[in-house]
Amino acid sequence: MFKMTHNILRNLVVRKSTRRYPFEVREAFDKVRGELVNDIVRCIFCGSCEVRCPSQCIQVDRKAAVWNYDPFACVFCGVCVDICPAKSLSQKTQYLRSVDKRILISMQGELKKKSREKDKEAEKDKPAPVEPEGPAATG
Amino acid sequence: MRKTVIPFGPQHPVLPEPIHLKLTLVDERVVEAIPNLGYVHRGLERLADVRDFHQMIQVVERVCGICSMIHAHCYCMGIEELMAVEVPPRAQFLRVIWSEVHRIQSHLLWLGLFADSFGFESLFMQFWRIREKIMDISESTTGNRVIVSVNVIGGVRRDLSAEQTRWLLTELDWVEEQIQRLQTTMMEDYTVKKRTVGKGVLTAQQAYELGAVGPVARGSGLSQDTRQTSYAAYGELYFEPVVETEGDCYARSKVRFREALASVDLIRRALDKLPAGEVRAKVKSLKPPKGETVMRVEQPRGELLYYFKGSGEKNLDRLRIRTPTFANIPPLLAMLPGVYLSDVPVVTLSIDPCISCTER
Amino acid sequence: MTRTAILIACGLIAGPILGGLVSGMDRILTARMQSRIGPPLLQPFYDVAKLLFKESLVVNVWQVFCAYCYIAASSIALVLFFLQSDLLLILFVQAVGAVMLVVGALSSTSPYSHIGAHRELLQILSYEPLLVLVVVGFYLETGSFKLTSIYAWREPLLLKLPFLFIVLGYVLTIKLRKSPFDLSTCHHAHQELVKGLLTDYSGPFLALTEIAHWFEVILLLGICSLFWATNWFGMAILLVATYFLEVLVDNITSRMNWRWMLSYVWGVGLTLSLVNLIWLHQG
Amino acid sequence: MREEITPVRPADLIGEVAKLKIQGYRLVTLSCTEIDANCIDVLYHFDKDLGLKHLRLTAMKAEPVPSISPVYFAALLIENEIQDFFGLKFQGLVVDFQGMLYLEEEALKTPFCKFSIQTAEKTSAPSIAHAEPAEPPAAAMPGEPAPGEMDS
Repeated sequence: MFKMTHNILRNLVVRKSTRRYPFEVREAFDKVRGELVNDIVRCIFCGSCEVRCPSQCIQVDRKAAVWNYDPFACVFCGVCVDICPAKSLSQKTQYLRSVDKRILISMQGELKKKSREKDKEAEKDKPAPVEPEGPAATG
Repeated sequence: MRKTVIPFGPQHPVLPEPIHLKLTLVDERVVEAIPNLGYVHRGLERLADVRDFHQMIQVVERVCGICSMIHAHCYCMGIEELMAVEVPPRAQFLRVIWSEVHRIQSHLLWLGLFADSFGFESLFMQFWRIREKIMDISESTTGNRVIVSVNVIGGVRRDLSAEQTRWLLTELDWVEEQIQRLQTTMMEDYTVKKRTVGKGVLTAQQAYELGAVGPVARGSGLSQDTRQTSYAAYGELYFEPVVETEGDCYARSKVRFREALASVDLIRRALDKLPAGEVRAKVKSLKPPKGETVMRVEQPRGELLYYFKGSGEKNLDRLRIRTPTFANIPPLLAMLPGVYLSDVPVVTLSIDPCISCTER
Repeated sequence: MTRTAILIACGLIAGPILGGLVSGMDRILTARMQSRIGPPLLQPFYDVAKLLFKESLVVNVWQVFCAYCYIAASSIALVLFFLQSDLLLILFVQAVGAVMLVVGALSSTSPYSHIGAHRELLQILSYEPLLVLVVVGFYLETGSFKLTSIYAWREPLLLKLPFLFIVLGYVLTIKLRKSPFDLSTCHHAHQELVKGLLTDYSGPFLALTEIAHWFEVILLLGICSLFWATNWFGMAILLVATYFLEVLVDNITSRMNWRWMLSYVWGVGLTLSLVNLIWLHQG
Repeated sequence: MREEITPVRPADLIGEVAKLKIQGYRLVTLSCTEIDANCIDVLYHFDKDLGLKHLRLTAMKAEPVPSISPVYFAALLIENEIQDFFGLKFQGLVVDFQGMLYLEEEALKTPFCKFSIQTAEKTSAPSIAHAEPAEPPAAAMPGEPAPGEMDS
């Protein structure tokens, strides 16, 4: 009881452990698995991420070159980032902010040739990507 | 004599998880307790039919968030045995380090909830404050706070840099000092002793017969810890189970305190001995697992058992998960009759019930 | 006549406002002691406002009646205090409110509510005798039950009744529903009985019981203030120190059971009061 | 499996288990696997001084299996669970939840059987909710279970 009193009274003077969250955000660690982003210019639409994703939140349309992603079904395990052969997927260090509407991300890219060398050459020629991010909100 | 039937749970503020107990009381004293499961049953074992054996790692992590690392560890060990994959020693050590990090955070979480179960709110906040530091360790080294997702068949996905190791060691010193301080605060407190000593006594004989595992068994004097089987790197780290003999709620919380401190030591020794090299073995044969095996590891709550049966296809034939809480419910049923209603939360929490684990 | 009206209005307004502020301060102080930032000062008012605008779900008409009786009794007790009435009368009006709350809880069918009600009765049983003894102490010292004469007493009563002040501290801990005596119900509802006594009160009626609780808190702090009635400064210091100690005790103890409460509060409380009363009689 | 597995017949089961109990073994758990439309494989895992021992019982779906819960009380929940998930009936359970430990009364399928057992009794009289193994119909794949949500 007396030890606890000591503890409690010390807490009155030392710095608080909590923070006013939305206004005061802690600096993220460098290797945190946060929001998933796809650099659609580099994406080769191979579909590996779709196959390996444990929560099946990614759908890749190889013919139309569309990459669909449901961030609310995603579990942020980073498996897709690890296996992405084109290294187009990456994760930010910040978590997804809470929102009140469901978001579905659908990205339109361009099909590339199979060979990666040619792919890189083609990339240099190409100008800006077609619609880099198009979050479409649905109910 | 007035008989009252109290539906204790599944939605009850004192319970961290939805266990349902039907308590029959005679004048505030429990005479019978009947459990009912299924409230949070999610059918995760059955998911093995639709998720391949790689994807199942992420699924088994979600059996229990608090010990996700250890579930994935056990699962990977089983699959590695079936596929005959040799895990590099560095990965073995890293798995031990993260498992112990998880053990500390789970015990701190439990100690907080336990304090809350006898109405000691301020102590609860103190435990969770320390736990936050462990969550930081987890977040910075693995990438996630709770569901760490570092295991992969054949090793781990993250490595520890020298800088991270140094930082981890200083953080651990702080954690150890704080746990020690709170240990004396809690274990010597008059009101805490009044609420926990002699409550929910389980004798060693009962514990053994009813199949108690983990801190419940060790609090009753059984020296039984699956880490003694020297899986992963435990064989190379000097390890001894923590045992208390009283068998009451007080003894069980003492076991958890001492285990948390022992885990800090284990992490230090593992970091000290951490061998250099690869962290992820190249899985040579892409042939999916075939055959059957049983794998056991020690979770913070006790012994965890996985049974695997594969027929050489992408999906496992059968994956059975026996979580420690499932084994600890029969001892709980033996502890409850005779206690007062005011002690029911204390006794129930003393087995560290993880119901979403239990029901999978 | 106007003076009476003003005093009644004061009592009715001061009760909820001061009570809510004290409750807000309590929550901030508790949070700081637990190393948290805590809610804003006006949080209790937000809570009650939210409850008041909720849909009213009535389990039992009796319960509604009891909630109104409870708030009526506790507000009348505080108004009587402001009118400087008879202390014994105030105590009994307050006790009627407390009993009505129990009757309301018993009128529902929930086992949590019932067990909470039984525990609340045991709590009333343990603190009421002590409260009466404190009042008897005032009477022995000042020769009157009237608040006017107690407030007019020439020296601080604390010097003559130190043990009775400690006894009043026990009563305050029970009444404020603080650990180790938060048996029948407690603020954060983190106990085996969910919210115990108040389990079946909901929406606007729960808000009524909360406001009534604020009236009671102010009344008890008023009784505490009698111990240092000679100047405002001493009174303020005494009240702040008392409340700080209450919050401190809340944070350094766990919840006990009613058996311990009865034996401890009666054992220590009655002994302390008797010692003080005998000492007064001798002196 | 690394450890030896002793096959047992339903008639010898209780005797074998009782022998293990006398030797001081602790019941770890039971694992159940469906083999085909008629058979279910039940593994009994025991532990003594960190060594495992397994008993394998190959049970017919239609025939009840003797319950070991009178010997090991700890088997109570496990056997009830198997009764829910596989529809295998246990005889002599200490507390029989009648197939309602996990499942609700209206559940007609035993979720872990690929060769699903239709329960005629359950449909006609939902109060007797036990999944009595009737003759196995053609292989009926039950629907995909709900994806695992994150939970602690």
